[in-house]
Amino acid sequence: MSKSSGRTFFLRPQDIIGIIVLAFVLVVVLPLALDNFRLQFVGKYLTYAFVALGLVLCWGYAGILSLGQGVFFGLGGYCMAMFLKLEASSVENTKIQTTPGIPDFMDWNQITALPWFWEPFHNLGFTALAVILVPALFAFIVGFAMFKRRVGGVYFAIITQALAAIMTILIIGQQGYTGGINGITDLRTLNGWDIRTDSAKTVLYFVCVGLLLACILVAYFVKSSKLGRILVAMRDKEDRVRFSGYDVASFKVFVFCLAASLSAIGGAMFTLQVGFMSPSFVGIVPSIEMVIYTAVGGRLSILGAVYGTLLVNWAKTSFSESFPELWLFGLGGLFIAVVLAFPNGIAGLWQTYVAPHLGPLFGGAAKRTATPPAATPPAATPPTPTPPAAPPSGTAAPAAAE
Amino acid sequence: MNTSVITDAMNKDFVLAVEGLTVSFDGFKAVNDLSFYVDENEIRVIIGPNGAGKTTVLDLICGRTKATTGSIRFKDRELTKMKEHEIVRAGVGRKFQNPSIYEDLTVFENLEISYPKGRSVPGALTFRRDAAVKERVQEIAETIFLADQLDQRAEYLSHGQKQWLEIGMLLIQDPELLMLDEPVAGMSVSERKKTAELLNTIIKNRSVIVIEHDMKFVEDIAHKVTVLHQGKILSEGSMAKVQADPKVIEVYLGH
Amino acid sequence: MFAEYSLSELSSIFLMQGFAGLILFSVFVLMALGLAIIFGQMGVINMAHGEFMILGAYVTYFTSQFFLNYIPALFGIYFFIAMILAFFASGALGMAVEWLMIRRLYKRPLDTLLATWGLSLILQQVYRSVFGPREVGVELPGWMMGSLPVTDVVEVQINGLFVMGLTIAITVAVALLMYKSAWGKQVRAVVQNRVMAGAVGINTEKVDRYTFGLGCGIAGVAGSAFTMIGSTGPTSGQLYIVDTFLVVVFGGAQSLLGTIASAFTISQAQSTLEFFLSGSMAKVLTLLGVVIILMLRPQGLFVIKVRR
Amino acid sequence: MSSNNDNSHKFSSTRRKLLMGMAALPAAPLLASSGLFSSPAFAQALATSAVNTTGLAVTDTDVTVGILHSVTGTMAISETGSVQAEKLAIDQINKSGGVLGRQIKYIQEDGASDWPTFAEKAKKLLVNDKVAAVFGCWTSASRKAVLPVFEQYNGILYYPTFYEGLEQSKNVIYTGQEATQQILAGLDWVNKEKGAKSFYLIGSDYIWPRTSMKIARKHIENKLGGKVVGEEYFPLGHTQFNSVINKIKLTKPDVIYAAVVGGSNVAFYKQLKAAGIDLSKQNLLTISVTEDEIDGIGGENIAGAYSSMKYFQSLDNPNNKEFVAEFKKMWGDKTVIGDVTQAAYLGPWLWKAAVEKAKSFDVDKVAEASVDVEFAKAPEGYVKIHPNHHLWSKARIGQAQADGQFKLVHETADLIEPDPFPKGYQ
Repeated sequence: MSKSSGRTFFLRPQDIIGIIVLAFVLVVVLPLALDNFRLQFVGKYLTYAFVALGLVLCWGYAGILSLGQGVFFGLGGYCMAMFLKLEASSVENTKIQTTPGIPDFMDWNQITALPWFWEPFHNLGFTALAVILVPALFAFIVGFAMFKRRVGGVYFAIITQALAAIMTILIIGQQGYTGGINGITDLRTLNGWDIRTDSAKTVLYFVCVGLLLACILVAYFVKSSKLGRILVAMRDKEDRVRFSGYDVASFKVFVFCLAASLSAIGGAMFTLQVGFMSPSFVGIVPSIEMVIYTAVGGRLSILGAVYGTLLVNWAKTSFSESFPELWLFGLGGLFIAVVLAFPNGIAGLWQTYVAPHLGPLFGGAAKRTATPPAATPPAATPPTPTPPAAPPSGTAAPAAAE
Repeated sequence: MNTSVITDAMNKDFVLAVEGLTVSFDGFKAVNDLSFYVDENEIRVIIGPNGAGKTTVLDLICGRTKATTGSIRFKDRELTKMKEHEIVRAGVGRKFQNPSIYEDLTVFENLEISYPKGRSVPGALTFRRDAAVKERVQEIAETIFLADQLDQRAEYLSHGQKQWLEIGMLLIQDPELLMLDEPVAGMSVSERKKTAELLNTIIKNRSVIVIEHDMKFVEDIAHKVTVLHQGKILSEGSMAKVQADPKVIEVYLGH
Repeated sequence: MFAEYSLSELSSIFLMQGFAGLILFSVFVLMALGLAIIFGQMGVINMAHGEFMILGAYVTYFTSQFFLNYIPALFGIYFFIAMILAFFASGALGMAVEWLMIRRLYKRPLDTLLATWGLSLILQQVYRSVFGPREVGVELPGWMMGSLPVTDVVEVQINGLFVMGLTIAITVAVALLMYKSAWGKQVRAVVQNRVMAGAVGINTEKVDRYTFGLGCGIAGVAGSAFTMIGSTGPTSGQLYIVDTFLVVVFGGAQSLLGTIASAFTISQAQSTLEFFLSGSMAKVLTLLGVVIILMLRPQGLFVIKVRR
Repeated sequence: MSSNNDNSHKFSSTRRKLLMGMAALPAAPLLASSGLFSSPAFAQALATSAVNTTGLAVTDTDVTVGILHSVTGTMAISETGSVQAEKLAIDQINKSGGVLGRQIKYIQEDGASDWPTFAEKAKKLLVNDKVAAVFGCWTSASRKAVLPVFEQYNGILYYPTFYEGLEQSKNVIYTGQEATQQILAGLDWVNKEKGAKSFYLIGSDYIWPRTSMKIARKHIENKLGGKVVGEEYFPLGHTQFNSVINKIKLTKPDVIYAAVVGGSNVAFYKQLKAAGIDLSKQNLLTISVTEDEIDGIGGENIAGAYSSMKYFQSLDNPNNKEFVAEFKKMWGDKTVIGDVTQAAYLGPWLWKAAVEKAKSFDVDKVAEASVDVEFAKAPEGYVKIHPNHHLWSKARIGQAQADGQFKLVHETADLIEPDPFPKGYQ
């Protein structure tokens, strides 16, 4: 009874250590070790980590694989871009246009008045809310329609993929309202603060880290709440959960919306740090790539998602600087390797090979070894054949990397 | 059974009233115009050859399968119109034929999830593992002989223990109607004995529907037995009466 | 929009438009057939389906080059040989992929999706490194280009007829194979109960490998046929993937008939919408329609057994 | 930024891909005969501290530039030619003595057909590698993505593609045509020569075709008194054109005016041909097909169509003959050269001219000196940079031949002034 009775706070000791280590790496180590230029890259990568975080909850815990997370990343990014674009399109900045005061791409498309749905984005508060709520609302509509009718697994993946395709075509096709394939570019200031300077980018990096840590805490809270256990239970035996009196669909809708909002926050931070937003994030390819960040980090590990994102992107950048032709081989190989050989990603490797040696150092790890021997899965066994790929270590797995 | 004999007034005395229930899959009537009634605190055993529609009846009651026609009334509430989780919340518990537990979670967590609180999304987020929860889990764990295994991941339990765990998950909900689908199937002799003992303690103060093949076991627990054959009731009554029924003998023993 | 045209013009146009819809239908069936076998029968989500098609297209290109350079006299018939080669090339690659990768993933359908996506990236880069980043132009025998004039306005595309004929031939062949041959029975047995199938002496591993190979081989033939109407380049396979999956899923995945019906519905919708609306909006509306129908009526369309 | 001038030394020893052109070979005949820019003697006199006051990667012996194109992803199809042309130009410049006596080294980065990657790589080239100039980008979207980077870190970009206009930056030299340069002369020609009055506009659905069609429509309706009988856009990558072909048959336009790109292009022409539309009878004028595209479409499928460009590989002038020969020598006999490839080739040469005019590598000075810089040896003929940083150039109409080449059928008498913000066309 020792463990089950000792949980009053939602973070276990090893979680706290993991978060502190991550915070230390992001706040102290990386800013000191990297020059400003590389640090800005890290800031950009971290925005993808928000998506990966959402996928851990949605895919890893609840077993819902969405191939349309780019849509939410994009929606969040576009909301932020609309605000910034309006600020950049003041009447004096745009006086050479036929209609001054509206974004340049609208003017090129013979639009003479700001469309109604752009109007509220003059307001930063509304924009911040929209970043979180618009994607969540969209996810709610999609999720509600599909989960209520028990569409799941492969079908959900394919339909979300189709949604990503539709969204891309729409954004590109409605260029008068969206900036088309070029996206919304040339963003300059946030409430008068120039976001293009190096000092601003540094500040934004730390804001991004702060938000990410906050979102990690939210993810931990959800994961360690009863809801987190219900998600795992649902992935395993959906019917049993239903016949324990739970409305399974509403839990799925919740976690899908949460993942959407997390992605959208990432998208908004991306727009702020990189200075533009374009439909190339919304499509199928980026959406699937974001899944691989999660898979590499460990689909069940919240902190693993962050490390996985950083690792893949770092590899992508350095690989493509040296051997651009080989990068696709690397990325493709990564997909296959992570599925065939390391279904639990970095977190799984950590747990199998590193954590056992750290046992005495961590209170939590030591406690785990105190569980009956039968509870410790044999090291490095292939995953049990329970779809969708429930790993042998299950909920215990994330503990290690964290 | 002739449904017209039963009046609405009489319904109130029954915990469960199934009337004129029919379900067809692509024209095949798995359950055909079925009617039966379960009293308060009654233990009803449904027997019948394979394919008689036993499991389908349970599926219909708990909402897993939707009836084509007919009604299922539980304490005067129409179940055919309700969703699965609403039926559970109304007080109907169901154990599946194969042990259906959460292998990735510990025994404690398995029972905790079944604890009938925090069943909505916000409820689950704010659910706290307070003393009452722990006490109740401990109590149930002792009943199902798993008090020592609370921190064990469920996938490492034996088959019999998994069956007990699932029964425990139902008990913690304290349902008024408990439906068990072959609770002793695949068990060793000693496990079977222990299970019979378990069932005898848990069937108090609730109605129970059990599907079982093991006649010895049925004889031990049944108040009343319903024999299903080809989706219809072949015979109903006490074990002795059913065993004497020539129709039953014919179905079971052949011509 | 039709006020200014004469009745005969209009009827001709509608005739041709119907024909265009039929071509699109054939194209969809060809695209989806291989995937329907792999996805419907095996539960594997093959995201590299487009790359298997493009392999067929490259095989066709090299066959045409070979005939042009060495036996120009027989250039007129090279296409048939190319299609057979394409079938075997893509099929062999498919069997190799099944052996190396897919067979370890049958119990994890979502993971096949990720692994085959990785495979598609690798194949794209292989094509780019080996065949060059530019598109290649596949030269067709003269008789396959152009059209047969029926009336002054109505003309029937020869390659359209060819694609239709090919589609019918392959569909019939697949149907016979799956529903009439002993091998087809084995495949269906494995799909329904692989343990039992194994117990009665069916070599399930071999059945899996050949089924996957067959699906990929058909993709190769489709790719070969599409050199008549589309582009051949390292990334051309990506152009087809979303449409293909939607056709298969919309059809209910398991039955061949479902795939054909769904291809018919989607192609007719798209072709009609394209005629009345602009191309982009037609595409959006078609996709959206399919998605909404899938959301509203999954139970009717999702009669499928994924292998468990 | 934490990086400083030392970077230029640090990276040059570590860069894996840094390639140096062959320096000591005799100058190419093209340059020996020109004598225009090859004046190494005076360059030697200029100290590095004098020609490089902003910490660019310039040493006493060499100068580093960046090449930023997609070598992977869907755009690699189109951008390969540009990379080849830029490398050829750099090679030739090095053989002729370099720029201000310095050999050009290049760092090539892959934009991977992904706009954010372009921005990331542009930043790396400017901030990390301190390159003196960047030759790169192909699509408008990639240019839009890198533009803020170039403006912020004050780099200079030579952009080769014909594009929609509506842009002008101190930090970009546009060596391709803006929309009016490409479109108007072509429409005038087809109106005059073929008596075309009705046009069917069809394009891929993104900003360049839409802006181009907008300009075309205004010109057709307001200047030529013609009429547009249909206007259609298809998603990028669309492969089914039978319905629109039927519409074309129904409306019987004098001219099909096409701006379809990428994989769609191939499908469009193959299906046109299959539908029995004979391009020797039906006029088709395109602004999106160069020799590169014909490679994928197949010459026999597009023979007869007209293309409105500023350069064709078949141009009959001495500059071009030398250029084509050199290009094929470097990249193989089978390579074809399209309009954009030629425009990309101009980039390094125009940069060299501007640097030598400014006697400095400083971006501000180069940008300023670029105005009115001319390049008489351009394969397309004489070109000159306009104060708006676009090129004065001619417009030409070529007719596609079955062998994949174009036959020149018309060229404007004078250079056309670039006008990225055309009045009356917005």
